[in-house]
Amino acid sequence: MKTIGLFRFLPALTSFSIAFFIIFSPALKAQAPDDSLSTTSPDALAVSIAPPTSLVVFDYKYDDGEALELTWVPSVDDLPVVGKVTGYELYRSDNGGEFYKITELIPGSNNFRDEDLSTGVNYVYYIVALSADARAASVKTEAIQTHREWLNFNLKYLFLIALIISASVIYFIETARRGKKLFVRKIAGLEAVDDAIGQATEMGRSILFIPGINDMDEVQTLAAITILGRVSRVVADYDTKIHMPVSRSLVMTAARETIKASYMAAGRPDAYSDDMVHYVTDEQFGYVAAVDAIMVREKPATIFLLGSFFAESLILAETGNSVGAIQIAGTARPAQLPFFIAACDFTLIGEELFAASAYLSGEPKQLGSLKGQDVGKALAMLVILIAVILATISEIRPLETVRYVLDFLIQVFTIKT
Amino acid sequence: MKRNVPLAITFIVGAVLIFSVFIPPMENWGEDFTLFFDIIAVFAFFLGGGNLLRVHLTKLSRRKQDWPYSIVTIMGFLLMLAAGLFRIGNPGDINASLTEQGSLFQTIYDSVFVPLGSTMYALLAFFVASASYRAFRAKNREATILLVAAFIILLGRTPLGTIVTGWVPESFSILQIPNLAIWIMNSPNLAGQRAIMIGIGLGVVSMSLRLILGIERTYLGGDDK
Amino acid sequence: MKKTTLIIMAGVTVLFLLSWIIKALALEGMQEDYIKKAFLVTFSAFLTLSILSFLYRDNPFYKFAEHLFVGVSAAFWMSMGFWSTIVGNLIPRLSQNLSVFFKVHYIPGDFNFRFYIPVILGLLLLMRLSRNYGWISRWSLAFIVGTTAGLNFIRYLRSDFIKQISATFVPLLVDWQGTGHFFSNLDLSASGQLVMMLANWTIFLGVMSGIIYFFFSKEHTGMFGRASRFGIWVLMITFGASFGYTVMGRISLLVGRITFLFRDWLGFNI
Amino acid sequence: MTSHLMPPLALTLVDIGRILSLAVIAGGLLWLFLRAIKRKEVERRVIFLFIFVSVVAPILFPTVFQEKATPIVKDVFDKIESLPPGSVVLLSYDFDPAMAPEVQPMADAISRHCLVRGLKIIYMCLFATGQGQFTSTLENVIKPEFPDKVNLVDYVNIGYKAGNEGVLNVIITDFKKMFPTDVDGVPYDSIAVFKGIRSCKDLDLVISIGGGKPGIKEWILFVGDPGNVPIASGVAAVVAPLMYPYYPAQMLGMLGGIKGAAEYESELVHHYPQFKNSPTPALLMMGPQTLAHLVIMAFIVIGNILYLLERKKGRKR
Repeated sequence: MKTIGLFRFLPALTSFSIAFFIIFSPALKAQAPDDSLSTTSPDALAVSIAPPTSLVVFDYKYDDGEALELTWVPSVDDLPVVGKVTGYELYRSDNGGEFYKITELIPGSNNFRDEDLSTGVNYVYYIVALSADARAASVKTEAIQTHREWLNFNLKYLFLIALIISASVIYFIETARRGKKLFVRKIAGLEAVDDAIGQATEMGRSILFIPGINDMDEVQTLAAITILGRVSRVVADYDTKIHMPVSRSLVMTAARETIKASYMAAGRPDAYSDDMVHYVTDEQFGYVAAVDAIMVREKPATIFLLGSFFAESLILAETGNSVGAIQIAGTARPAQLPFFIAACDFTLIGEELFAASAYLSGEPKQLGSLKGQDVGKALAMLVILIAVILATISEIRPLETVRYVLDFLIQVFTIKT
Repeated sequence: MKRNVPLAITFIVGAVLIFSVFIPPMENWGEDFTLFFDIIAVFAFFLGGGNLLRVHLTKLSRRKQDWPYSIVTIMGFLLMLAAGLFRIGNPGDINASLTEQGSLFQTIYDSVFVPLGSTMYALLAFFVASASYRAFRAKNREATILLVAAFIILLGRTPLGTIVTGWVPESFSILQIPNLAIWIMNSPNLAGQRAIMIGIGLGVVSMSLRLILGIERTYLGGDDK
Repeated sequence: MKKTTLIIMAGVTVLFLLSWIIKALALEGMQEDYIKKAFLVTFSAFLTLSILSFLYRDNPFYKFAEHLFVGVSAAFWMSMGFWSTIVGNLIPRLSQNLSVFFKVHYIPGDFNFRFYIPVILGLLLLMRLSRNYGWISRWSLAFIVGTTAGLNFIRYLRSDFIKQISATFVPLLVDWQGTGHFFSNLDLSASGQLVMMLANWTIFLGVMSGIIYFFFSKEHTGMFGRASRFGIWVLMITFGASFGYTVMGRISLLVGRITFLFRDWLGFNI
Repeated sequence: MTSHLMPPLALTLVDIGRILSLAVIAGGLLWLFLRAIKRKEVERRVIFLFIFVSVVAPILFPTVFQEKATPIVKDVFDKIESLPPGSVVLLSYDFDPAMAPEVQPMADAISRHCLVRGLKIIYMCLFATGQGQFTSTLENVIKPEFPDKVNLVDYVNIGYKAGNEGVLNVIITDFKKMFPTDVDGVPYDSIAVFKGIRSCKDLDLVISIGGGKPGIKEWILFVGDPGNVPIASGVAAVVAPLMYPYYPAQMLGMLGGIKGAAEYESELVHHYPQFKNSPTPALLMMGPQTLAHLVIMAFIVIGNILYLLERKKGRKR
C-alpha cells in the first residue's frame, strides 16, 4: 500500500506541466525567430530555362532543432508534359563554408525538409533547376539557424484531451478510494466466470486459458493476464486443473507469477506447478496446431480465449466448441469479434475486455477507473452531437459563426502535425 | 525490492514515454524503447526455446503419453536451430542472407514451415462454414439481424448478387444486392466499428493509466520470493 | 498399436515412396537435384494432407505434423530474431569488433551505450531460470509493461478515440437545396440524396447508440436502455457483415492449398 | 469462347466436369435438405466435405466472371494513374505465405500497374517472411514482363527489419537509419530510387499489402497520420471491414480480399490491354469463391429450416 503514495505525485506532475504550458508558451513564442525570407530577382545564370523563384527557408516547427523547411516556386519551364526541366539540385553551405549538393529532386517539386541539422550552425541555401543542356540557379537565402522547441504546440489539443480523460479517471479512482459507492453495470460474460469454473470442477476436467498470441507489448495481453489473476484465484480455491499454453515466453513469465500469487493467496502454494504454463512456439499457426491438439486430447470443460487474437480465433473457437467446452472469449481486435460471437458462449466486446479486470477485482479503485472512462464517452457523444448539428446547419445555410465553431472542433479533433 | 522497484520502473518508463510525445527533444525515445523491446524479445525467444526443450525432454524421459512425438519436436527444433542460428547448410558468408535460396534454412522453411502454416490457416475455410451453419440461426432478434446482414454481404460479394437483383431499376439501385452490401459496409458496419474503436481507445487509455499508477499489478505476482 | 493403424501407416509409406519415385521421374531432365526436389514436394504434400486429416479427427499423422511444426517454428523465430535484431540492430550500435566479425556496418553514436539497457534487462529476464533469483526478472517485465502502457496511451487516444470522433462529424442533410427539391427528386438510387442522407443518419445514430451500449456507470433502462438496445443491433449488423465479408478470404486460403496439391504435387495443368 | 462455334452437343471435358460437379453438389444439398425436414442435424464433417468439393471442382474446371471496380478499389487505381512518371511508391509486403493466396495477386497487379506507369517502387516488408513473397513478384511479374526495368533504378528491395511498428516509427523520419542498405548490401546513398527520398514523408504513395499486425493499421497510425503520407492498402478480406473507418480521410483506397484483387485486375486489363495475357489469379479464384459462398448460404438456409422445425415441435409439446 505504501507504493501508492509514491504515485500520488502524478497529479502533481500533470499540474506542473500545465503550469509549464501556460507560463512558458508566450516566452517560447517570443523566442521563435523571424522567418528569414528572401525573394528572388531574375537570375543572371539563366541561359535557356527560368530559375526557381521565391526560395524561402524557415525553421521547422516543433522539433529538436534538427530541421529546416524550404519552399520555392518551381521554374516556369517546369511543366508536366512539355516541360524542359529535368530536375532540381539543392545546395547548402554550413557556417559560410563551400556550397555542396544535399539532394536532387524530381520535376514539379516545390518544397523540401532538410533534416539531421544541428543547432548553432548558419545555413545558406540555393536551388538549381536543371534541363538537358542548361542550369538555372535561384538567389541564395539569408543565413538561418535551426531552433530547438521544448514543447510541441501542434499537439496542444491532444495534450488537453489526454489531460481531461486522465484527470477524470484519476478523480474517480480517488473518489472510490475515499469510500464512495460507485455503480457499475453487469457484464454478461463475466458473471459466467465462476459458474464455468465450478462446472469444470464438478466434471473433473481442466480449464484452458489462452491469452491471445501477442506479446506483453500489447495492452490486451496485459488485460488477459489480469483476468487470469482472478480466474486462477477461483481455480486455486476450487482445486481445479488449469492449463495455459502460451506463444510468447514473456507472457509465460508473467502468467507464472500471476498464477503462483493466486495459489499463495489461496494458501495452497504446494499445489502450484510451473508446468501449468508452458511455451509452445512464437509461430501463430504452429501454436494453433498445438492448442487444437490439446483441446481434442484433454477435452477441457471450460476455455478462456482472452486477449489479442488474429485468424486463429475461429480455428480455436470451433475446435473448442466441437469438444463441448463452455467458452468465454474476449478481444479488442474487432476483426475477430464476429467469430467469437458466433462460436463462443460469452464474448467480451472490445472495451469490456479492459473493463473486465477492474470489474472482476471488485476493488473500488479499479471500478472508479471505469467511471472515468465513461466521462470520455460522454465527452465524445457531446462533441459529436454538437458538431453534427453545426454541420447540418451549415449545410442548409452557410453561417459564418457556425462554420467557425465547426472548423475549430474539426481542428481540435483531427490532430495533424 | 521485489515489488516496489518494478512498480517504480513501470511508472517512470510509462510517464516518460507519455510526456516524450509532447517534447521534441525526446521525440525519439519512443522509437528507442520499441527497439529495446525487440532486443529483450530475442532473449525471450531463448527462454522460450529452453522451456520447449525442457517440456519435451521431460515428456520423453517420463515416457508420458505420446512421448515418441516429442522426439519429432526436438529433432525439428535442433535441425532448424543448426540451419538458422549456426548457418549450417548456408553456402554464403556470415553476412549472407539467412533466407538465401538453396540454403538448408530456406529449404526447410519452404517445404515444412510454409505447407504446415498455410494448411493450418486454410482450415479456416472449413470452420467458417461450420460456424455459419451453427451460428446463423434466427433464435432471437439480435441473431436474426446478424443472419440477415451476413446473408446480404455473402450474396453481394459474389457475381450472384448482380444476377439475382440486376433487374432492379436505377432509381431503386440501392436495393441491388451489391450496392446494398457496399452500403452496409459503409454505413452501419462503419458505425459499429467506430463505436467499438472509441470504446477500445478509452479502455486502453484507462488500462494504461491503471498500470502506470500501479493500481493494476497482477502481472507482477505476489510478494513472495 | 492396432492392426488397422499399422495397415494405414504402411499404406501411407508406400504411397509416399511411390509419389517420390513418380515425381522424380517426371522431373528428371528438367531440373537438377530432381531426386531431392521430388522428395521435398512429396513431403510438403504429405504435411498438407496430414493437417487436413485433422478435420476428420485427431490421428498420428496430425500429431506428427503438429509436433514437427512446433519444433521447427520455435527455432525459426529464434534464428530470425538473433540475426535480424541482435546482429542487425544491436551489434552495429554496441561493438565495433563484433561488427567486424559479423560483417555488419558499425553505426557510431554518442549515446550508443543506452543499448546496454535492453541487454541487461534481457539478461535479467533469463534469471527466470534460477530458483532463488527468478523474481528479478520482474524488473524486465515492469520495463516492458511501462513501455507498452506509455506508448499505447497516446496512440490509441489519438487514432482510436479522437480521430474517430472527428470522423463522425457528418451533416445529417446532404446537398440540401430546400425541402421542395428534396421531395421532387426523391429516389432510392445508390448515389441518390436520400440514400446518402440515410448513410449519415445511420452513422450518427449508430455511433451514438453504440457508445451508449458500452456505458458502464448507468443501468440500461428506459430511454437509455432503448438506445443501448439499438446499439446492440448496430453491433450485430457489424458482426454479421464482417463475418460475411470474411468468408471470401478464408475460401481463398483453401484455394491456395488445393492449387498446390493439384498443380505442384499431382502435376495437373491448372 | 469458341464453344458456340461447335455443334451444341460436343461438350469439352471441362464442361462435363463442371456439370458433373454441380450435379454432385446440388444432389448432396437436396439430400441434406430432405434430412433437415426430417429434423436430422448435419455433422460437421459433412459440411467440411461439401466445402472441399465446391472449392476443388471450380479449380479443376475453371470459370471466369467479369468484375467491375467498386469506388474504394477505383480510388487506388486512379491514384496510381494520377501520379506523374518518376514518382516513388512504397509497396510493403506485410504478409506471410499463409496469407499469400489472397493478397499476392494484389501485390502483383499493383506492381504491374506502377511499373507500366513508369513509377519507381520501393519494396519492403514488416513480416520476416514477406521477403520470399517479393521474390515471387520479382520472378513472376517484374523479370518476365518488364525485362527493361533495372533493379536500384526502377525498383529496389530493402527487405525486412525486425521491430514491427518500431520500424515505421523510424522511417517516418529517416529511412537510412533503419535501412542503411538494400537486401543485397548496396548502400542507401548509391540507390537511385532513393534520390530525394529521406523519409516516408517524401514518398508519393505508400501501399501496404497484408492482413495482420503489423499491417495497414500500423502504417496509418505511425506513418500516414503523423506524416500526412498518402496511404492505400490491399488487405485480406478479414481486415477490410475494420479499415472502412479510415477511408477516405486516413486511407485513400483499399483492395478488400480476393474480390478487390479481381476488380483491380479487371480494371488494369481494361486500361492496359497489353496485360490481357498476364495471369489474373484473383479473377480465376472468383469461381471457387462463388460456389463456396452458394454452398455456405445453402447451409445457412438448411440450418434455419431445421431450427424452425425444432422450435415448432418444441412449442407443440
